[in-house]
Amino acid sequence: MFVATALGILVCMILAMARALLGPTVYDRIMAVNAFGTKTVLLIAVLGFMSGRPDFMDIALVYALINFIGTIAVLKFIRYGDMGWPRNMPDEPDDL
Amino acid sequence: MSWLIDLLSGLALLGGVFFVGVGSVGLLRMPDFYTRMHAAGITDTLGAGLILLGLMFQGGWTLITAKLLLILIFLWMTSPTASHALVKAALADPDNPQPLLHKESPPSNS
Amino acid sequence: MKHYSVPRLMTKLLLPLILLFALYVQFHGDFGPGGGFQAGVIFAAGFILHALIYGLDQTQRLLPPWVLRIGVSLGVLIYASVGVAGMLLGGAYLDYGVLDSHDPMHGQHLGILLVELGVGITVASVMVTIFYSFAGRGR
Amino acid sequence: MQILGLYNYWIFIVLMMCGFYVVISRGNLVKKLVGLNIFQTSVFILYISMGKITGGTAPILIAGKDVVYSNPVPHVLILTAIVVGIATTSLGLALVVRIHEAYGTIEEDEIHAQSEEESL
Amino acid sequence: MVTAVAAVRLRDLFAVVMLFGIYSLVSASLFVVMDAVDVAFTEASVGAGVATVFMLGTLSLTTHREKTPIARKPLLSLLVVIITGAALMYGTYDIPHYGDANDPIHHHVAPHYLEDSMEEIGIPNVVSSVLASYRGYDTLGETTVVFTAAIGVLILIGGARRRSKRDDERS
Repeated sequence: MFVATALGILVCMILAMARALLGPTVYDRIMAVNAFGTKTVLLIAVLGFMSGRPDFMDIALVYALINFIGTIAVLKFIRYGDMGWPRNMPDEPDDL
Repeated sequence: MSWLIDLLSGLALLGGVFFVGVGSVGLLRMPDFYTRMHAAGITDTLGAGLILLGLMFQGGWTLITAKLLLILIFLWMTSPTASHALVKAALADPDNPQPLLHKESPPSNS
Repeated sequence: MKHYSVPRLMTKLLLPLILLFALYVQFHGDFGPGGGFQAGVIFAAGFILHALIYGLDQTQRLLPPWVLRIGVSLGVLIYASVGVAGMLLGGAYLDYGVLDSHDPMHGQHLGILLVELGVGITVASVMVTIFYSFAGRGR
Repeated sequence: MQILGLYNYWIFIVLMMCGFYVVISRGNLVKKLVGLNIFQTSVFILYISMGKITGGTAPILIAGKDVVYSNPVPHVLILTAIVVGIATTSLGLALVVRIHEAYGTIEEDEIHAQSEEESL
Repeated sequence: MVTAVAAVRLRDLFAVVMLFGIYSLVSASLFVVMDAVDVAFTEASVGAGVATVFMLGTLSLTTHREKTPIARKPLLSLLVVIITGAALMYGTYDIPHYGDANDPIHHHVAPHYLEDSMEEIGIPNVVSSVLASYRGYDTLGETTVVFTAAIGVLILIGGARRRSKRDDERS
């Protein structure tokens, strides 16, 4: 059962990777990377159960958090081209 | 009792894989960015939820289930936020093609 | 500022959880996967998230660069001084068994805890320092 | 069977060659660093795959059970190597930033051209 | 694995960095499969998050298009790479098989660590005990390397320009 689930998720990961490679715009790629990260979280959780040592959920937890940080960093970079926003400018366009 | 738990978790895992698969196919096949975003949402909510639910059935009332619940909460908190930020960034970008809705329907009705 | 509210709120909710989780990884490293290196990176990632959402100035107000410079050296200092303490108590350098005169196993526990703490402090401070350098350079 | 048992080394070699190719053939400094990272990760995979024992489990001891554990020593080496790797990579990135400030480009050829012009 | 091959082909450095994130995720799941939980943990937290952020920081300070479209001497490089790969592959025929429990590396110090860790150190995670206790010098050295890297980054790009800008504003 776990094996079937893991295989299914693997196939889906390949699909998401194809989108990340093809993606015409940058946003497509970001979205694919994000979806890929979510699937990796699921895969790690299933793998933990598959190997009979399910106390390794910490890794999946870390993935879920770090993936979010990575996505936000990429978006921020695209939007402002700079990591240090907001600078001390009052009229910065501030809708992300 | 054991077979019931196995059955439930098997069903949940199957459903989860189905939804993840639908989301992935949608991610690959949908015509433009915004519709793809819609497909990716399925993976994040229903797919992840069902798979983690199936694993929770197997975990029983232990620390593992608590951690799975935490993963689920984190996923449900972070992925809509990321999607929100992503769509806002995409909409604000003039180089990016705008959604089809704006081109086809007159802007008067909304 | 008001259009930016969803990521802001989420960061506000997530940041304590990330830092708490980093501490859990740090001190639970004896029993499960984890330890100083991982915890340091996760801790730093929390602050990087804060800096990304709220801006570098806010984060530097929260965690000034001089704290980091102390932290970078403090971690290595803790590590090395644990070794020196073992030497003073009559063992070899970095021999934790002598830290507790009654039970060598407790000494080992204490030594590993302190050493991991030193590693964690150093790694977290180094990562945030590097991030500050890259982010502060652009202005 | 004799040959199939070695597939993990082949994966590692293919990855390593990808990284190597990027490092020697591309002129862009950031890309060179990415290639170096791929190279590095391939070495990580080599070490970890050497430490794996078939049927083994992660080296976190379970009290009272008799199971085979994988070899912990490569794990320790790689664990520290990853963190050191990111630290040194960021040092390299900092150098790239300085080079960009000094020369205004991060392409190797243009940097060579500029320094030749200066030396003439 | 495919990601790496693809990552080297793309010209937009930005996409390269993101693909590198995916590559890191894949290799981390590979580490989980190979029982290296701690390593997977580190790779997950470092590779996907912090490395991406640092690379993006560099890109934001420089430029994110690669200018030379193709390799300068692709054939020569490819030849060198293929020869090296073939030599390495020839070398693998003497290496023990994947997952073989009779490898020499499993019989040197590892059994000692695995069997005596519980009595000598008293913590169940062998990776932690080897890291901090048996190989303490090693880890001290690694920590010092990280420390030195931070000092190097600070010297290279730490805040110097900001101070001069502030001076400009003052004057």
